[in-house]
Amino acid sequence: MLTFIIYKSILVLIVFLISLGVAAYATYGERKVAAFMQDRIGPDRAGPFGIFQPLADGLKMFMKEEIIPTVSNKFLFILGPSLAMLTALMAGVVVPWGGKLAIGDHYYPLQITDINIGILYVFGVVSFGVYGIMIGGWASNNKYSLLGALRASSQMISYEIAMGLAIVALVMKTGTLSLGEMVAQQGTGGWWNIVYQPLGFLIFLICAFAETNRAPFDLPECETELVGGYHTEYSSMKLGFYLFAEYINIFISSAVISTLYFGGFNLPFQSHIPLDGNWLVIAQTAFFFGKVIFFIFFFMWVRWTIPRFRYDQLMNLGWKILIPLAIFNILATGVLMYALGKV
Amino acid sequence: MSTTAIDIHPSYQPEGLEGQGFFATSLDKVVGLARANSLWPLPFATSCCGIEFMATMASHYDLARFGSERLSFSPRQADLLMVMGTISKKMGPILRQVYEQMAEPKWVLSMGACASSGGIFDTYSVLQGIDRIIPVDVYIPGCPPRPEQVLDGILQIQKLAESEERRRRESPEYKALLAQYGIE
Amino acid sequence: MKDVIVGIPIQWYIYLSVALFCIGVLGVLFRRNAIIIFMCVELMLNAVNLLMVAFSRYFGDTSGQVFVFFVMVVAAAEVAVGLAILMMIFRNTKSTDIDTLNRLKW
Amino acid sequence: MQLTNRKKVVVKKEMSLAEKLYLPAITNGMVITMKHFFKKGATVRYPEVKREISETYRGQHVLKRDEQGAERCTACGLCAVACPAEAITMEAAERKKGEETLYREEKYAAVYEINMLRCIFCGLCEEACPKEAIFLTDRIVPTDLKRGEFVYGKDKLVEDINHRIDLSGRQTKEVLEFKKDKTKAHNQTWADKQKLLKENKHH
Amino acid sequence: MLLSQYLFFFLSFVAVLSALMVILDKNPVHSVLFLIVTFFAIAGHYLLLNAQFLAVTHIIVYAGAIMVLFLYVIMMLNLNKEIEPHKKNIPKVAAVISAGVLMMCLVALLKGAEVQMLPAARNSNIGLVDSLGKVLFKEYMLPFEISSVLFLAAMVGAVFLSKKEIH
Amino acid sequence: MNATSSTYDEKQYSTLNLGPTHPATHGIFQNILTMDGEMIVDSVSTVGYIHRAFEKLAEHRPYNQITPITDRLNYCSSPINNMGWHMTVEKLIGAEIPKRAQYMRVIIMELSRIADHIVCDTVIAVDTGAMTGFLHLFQYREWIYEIFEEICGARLTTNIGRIGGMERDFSPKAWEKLDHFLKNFPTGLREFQKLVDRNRIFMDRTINVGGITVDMALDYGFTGPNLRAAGVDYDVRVANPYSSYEDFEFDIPVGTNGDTYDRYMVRMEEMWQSLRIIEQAVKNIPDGAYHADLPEFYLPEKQDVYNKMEALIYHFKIVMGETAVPKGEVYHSVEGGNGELGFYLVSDGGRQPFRLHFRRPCFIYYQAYPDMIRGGMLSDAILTMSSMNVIAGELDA
Amino acid sequence: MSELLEIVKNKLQDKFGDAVLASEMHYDFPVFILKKELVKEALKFLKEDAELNFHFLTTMCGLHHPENPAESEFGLMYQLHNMPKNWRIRIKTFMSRENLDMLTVTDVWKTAGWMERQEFDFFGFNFVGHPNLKRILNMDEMNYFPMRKEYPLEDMQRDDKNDKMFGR
Repeated sequence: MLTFIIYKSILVLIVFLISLGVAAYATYGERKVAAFMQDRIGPDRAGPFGIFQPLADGLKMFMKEEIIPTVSNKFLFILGPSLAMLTALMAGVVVPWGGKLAIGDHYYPLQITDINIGILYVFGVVSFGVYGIMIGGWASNNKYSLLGALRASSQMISYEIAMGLAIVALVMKTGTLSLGEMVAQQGTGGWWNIVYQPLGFLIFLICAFAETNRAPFDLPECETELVGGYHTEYSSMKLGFYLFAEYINIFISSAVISTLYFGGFNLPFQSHIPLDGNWLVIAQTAFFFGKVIFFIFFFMWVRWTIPRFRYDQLMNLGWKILIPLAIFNILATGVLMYALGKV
Repeated sequence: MSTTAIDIHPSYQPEGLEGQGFFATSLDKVVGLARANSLWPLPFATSCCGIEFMATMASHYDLARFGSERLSFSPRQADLLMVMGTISKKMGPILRQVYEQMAEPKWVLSMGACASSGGIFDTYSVLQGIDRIIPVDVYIPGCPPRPEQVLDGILQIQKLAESEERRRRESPEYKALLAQYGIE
Repeated sequence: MKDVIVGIPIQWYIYLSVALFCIGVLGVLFRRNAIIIFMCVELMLNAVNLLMVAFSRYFGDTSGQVFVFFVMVVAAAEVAVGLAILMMIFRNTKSTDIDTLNRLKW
Repeated sequence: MQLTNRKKVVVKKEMSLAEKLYLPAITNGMVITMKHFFKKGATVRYPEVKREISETYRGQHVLKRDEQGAERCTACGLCAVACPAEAITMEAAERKKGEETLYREEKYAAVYEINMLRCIFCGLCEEACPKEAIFLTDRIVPTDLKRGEFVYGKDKLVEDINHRIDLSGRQTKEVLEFKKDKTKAHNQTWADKQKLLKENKHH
Repeated sequence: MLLSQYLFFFLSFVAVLSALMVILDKNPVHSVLFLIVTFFAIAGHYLLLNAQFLAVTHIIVYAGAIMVLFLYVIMMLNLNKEIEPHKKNIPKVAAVISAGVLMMCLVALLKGAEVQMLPAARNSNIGLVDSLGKVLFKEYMLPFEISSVLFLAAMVGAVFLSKKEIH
Repeated sequence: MNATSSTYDEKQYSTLNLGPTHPATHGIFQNILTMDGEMIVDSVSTVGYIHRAFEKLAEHRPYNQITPITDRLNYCSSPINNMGWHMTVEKLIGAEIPKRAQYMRVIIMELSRIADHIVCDTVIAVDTGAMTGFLHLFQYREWIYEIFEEICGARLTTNIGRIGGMERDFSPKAWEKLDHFLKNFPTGLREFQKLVDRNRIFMDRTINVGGITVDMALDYGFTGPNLRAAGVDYDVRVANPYSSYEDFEFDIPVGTNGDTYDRYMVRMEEMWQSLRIIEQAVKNIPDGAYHADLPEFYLPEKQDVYNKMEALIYHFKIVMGETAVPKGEVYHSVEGGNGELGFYLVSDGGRQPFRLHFRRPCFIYYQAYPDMIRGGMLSDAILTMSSMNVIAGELDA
Repeated sequence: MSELLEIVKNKLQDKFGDAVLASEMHYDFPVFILKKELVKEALKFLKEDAELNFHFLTTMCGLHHPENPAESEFGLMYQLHNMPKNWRIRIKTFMSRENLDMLTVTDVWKTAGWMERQEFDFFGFNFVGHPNLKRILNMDEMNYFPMRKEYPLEDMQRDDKNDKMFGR
């Protein structure tokens, strides 16, 4: 029991630190990616190639004066970013980061917990994530913040539906809600889910962009319209929490996308690779992170390419295109499964 | 982090000698470095200099290299107020309000002749230099300055930020400076 | 974790639900802000839900949980319509005070 | 309203099916950004590497000396008059005996100040100068911390005798040709003039 | 005491306290937040009762959607303490008395009730997705489908209500 | 149009203060929007935040010192303003400018038109959220700066040309850089268009946003690309040709209903047309003098100043501003980056203009803004603003 | 262009009699000086007349001539444009310092709205009937009209200039 608790605590701590680290370096990555796409260099003066840039940003924000506007509700003002950070970090619990590591006689799975409704848990946490933005935007007592908060909430609620429907089709195919089982299926049962659910993947991906408030769905914070959106009034580390939460969300979304549709930690042609035991587990984890990093890059790539939607167009896309498509996807999946005799 | 406050003014402290003092100064240095490399500018661009600032942001000069490409249009999040272009008397109070809204530590960069002194616009409607309403740290001459000069200015601000003690903003000298401008 | 309910008699759940339900009732009577009243109704629904889940668990009958599921459906639908009505009322009366509603006309 | 026959409607607002689907355009855009990702950037790493500045660039002023090192400025005040920003102030003084190697003409500027914060670097002073004394150069004016530091006096403006500034790039071929001609009065320095005077006396 | 009992008391305490705060706090936004806390506590109870699916659905539906709607409306109408209508004391006292009486009645009624756990309860898997799903899509197929009609009606109604009249 | 927020019910509508330090207004003007949710019910504009008293200043400066002031009107395309002013004075004094100088002017003006439109079009893209294209195209603007720097010595506020011609001939380096630009710019522009033009998100954002009818546009005094976007092919370069524009072949791009997409596309096409004009000018530029023979107004060559008494006197006279300017009033307009940029000059024969009034296209058409955004959303308002290309220097003068 | 002068002059004289005080060519512009009271009528006529059709108000501006006799110290200039025919004319009118009232033309051209506000701001012309005659460029608190010749250009607060140098 004790080893179990220690092992789980260590795993939680590692996942927590990795989330923070990846998020921090995602900010650096974002700046570099943007710079390269724009024929620039990006940060290169803080340390070699500017790799200390995130540390500098973090320390600076940490040491900056805290301003809580006098008119705002102090408790809610602080609660907002905390909630954003909390919900961002929570979803990482059910993601399988790798196979089972053998130390001595024991096997230690690299997943904090594999609850049998894992995907629903992720979904629940995501649906809760909107509160951080809403409360922060409301407590700022600023019109721009409020507009950002309202936009964020309606956007996230709308896209959750399509996201859920996309997952339904996937669940129909896999027959399980557990992320661990889904990964296992993809490892042994041949193809990755992307092959069976290309449309579902596309819908899920688009919704993931919307849920993380990334371009082209970055309306809640778009600079040219709402100054900073919901975080306009925030300074110092509370702002840092919001910015961080966004990148953690990207990280977790990438991890979930890889898990659901790209075989999780499975290597392609795994059975032909002459690796076994812990080495295989390590290779798998590394490969999983490779996938995750690719998706983080993809998020940035899209952001620095295309313009953003307008509020009503975003709603149109969500309700009039994605939801019908997702329903169609469910139908098609059902029909195909029936026709192929899989039911 | 050092826990005990140093009674005398930090500038009297011999630099990095022993114990607490050493620790404090090296923390100062680290913080200074961090601040210097992460100056988020608030571009208060009103006219021609704003276009040159765009050029500074753009690929050829790339302000991002100095860690300053994240423009924060919200004064709360900015470290560096870049005043670019003519500030008329009508605009003055707004500029001042923006300055007051900024969180410490904050620096002000006055870019170009108009912002620094009024330039050719020695007219009834133009403020003859923003240093009449807010304290300015670095002036950049030119009308508009070349991007090189803007980068020089940023580098100078970085030097200021690096060498600044953490407690400077609480020091009576700093308060007196702000009081001169009637800012609390 | 399987025998988690062993130490908890079902009476406890009943009393808890009763307490929550009565708080809901109190809120409905106590407050005049229509939105808060609405929220209290949700609280009452939840008290009942809790009881149903408890019963379903203690009697080993799934139907109770299915009912909870339906209650959630009804609650969601109710909130959508109810809030829309509230919005309309607010647009017209500039108030969420239920006492302005007793005229049924404005 | 048709005013000319050169009218050309350039806008096409109907979208083709492919365009309606969002994805082709997005993919297209992503291909373009990816191309730039692997392209060499245009950035000049400024403090270390300096971008080439044109010889005609209008940067910091210089008060030229002639070949012998005498100041060319004669404090005529034309530059101050020509300055739209009114940034130039000067005080004239009479040259005393023995200062002939310092000042080229009988009058010189005892004080010559340019307020660099006022200056708009329009180059009108350079054009106005009849003595080729003031020039704008391709050096850029450094930034500074105090407003007072920007009033550049003669210490900063007058060319250092040991580090002459080459301005031939700013001058037209005709002027450069002309300056080689020592018989022209303007091109004679004080020393030349003395020599000529002596020669004349001898004759 | 067993761990489960500790959990029960903790969750119940949180639920009741925050439910009380819902009705006592003057600021509607605070009320909403307290209600969310209540719902989380109830979701905890569901987990305790091994109704995992319902617990997560509860969070998704209540905390993730319904309460967001409440918060959205409150933010949009810009309600805060000042707008809260003032109420006289007599109705308040009356409200407390009547609610107290109701509670007393219910407690008195249920006090004597004897409830026994049935043997089927040993099967703790009834709250899991597959068993629930089987019941839902076999015995309760028709109500399930009809509930979708209810949803549709509600949606149409909400849209119709909130749509402004076109002048 | 002039209703303030108080006339509306406080509860139903909220007011949003857009500016003067809002990122989309670039810190220069204020719009107080009355909003119903995200819909704009009404808007009131306040301008004058960088009013610099150009017209008064011009009454206190000699003619040749006004050129640097005009630089700061529409600072995205200073050379056009400079040229417009020079031509106004030349019209007043009746000067005949050599063909070569005129062609040089055309090249410079069209280059600065491209520079101006690059700023406007990329800023539209930035305001829709596409930042990358802005930085791609800005590199070409940097090349234009290099050309200007080679010609006159400054990048942005050029003070280029003199009354009577150009201050110096194009250097070989300038020609080289111009060639380089002409060769490479089409690729870059095409790439930007590929990135943005037909992207449905961009089209949805801009089509039928902030549209204006022809009648309204004329009523509000629109000129330039904004009027052409509405469908009127009015172009000062064609209607009243100046500086030999009649020698060049180019089309006048027009839009259909004056919305944001039209304005964007018209500017895009104008860049292509400008390229066409520059290519023709470079090909056909005649040899000859780069300035008119105007001893009373054009500064003599330096060597003459040293050598010839007459030149020295003229030099002093010109610098001191004591030249004999004829009395009279003259209006001259050029096609600026934003439309008809007019100079109404009243001379009393003195050192300075007696009265100089600038017809500033931005100032005149910006008042249509509340009408254009009414009924749209906040995002539309911002795009409309950036596509109108409101330049503060020109707006407030 | 001088035929344009004749055409417009004849039309105006037919319609308004002796309202046209003077007409002449200034460079390529026919310029008409009209009686102040009839300016608005004339402008409206010029816009609405089918043949003249001066549908576009290019610009307008105020003038201050301190050297003129008192009754014509201040002036206003309107510049009209007929795009299809490419005709441009200028209308001027003069008035005294005491009576700077002028009928607004905002109901004829919307574009006059801000132009008139600007001239009010600069010179103090009172455009009767203007929907929102407020200062536009300067601060509302300003208590003089800066473009009048008697007021100085400079800001008196500056301290880094030497007045001796610039003839002040």
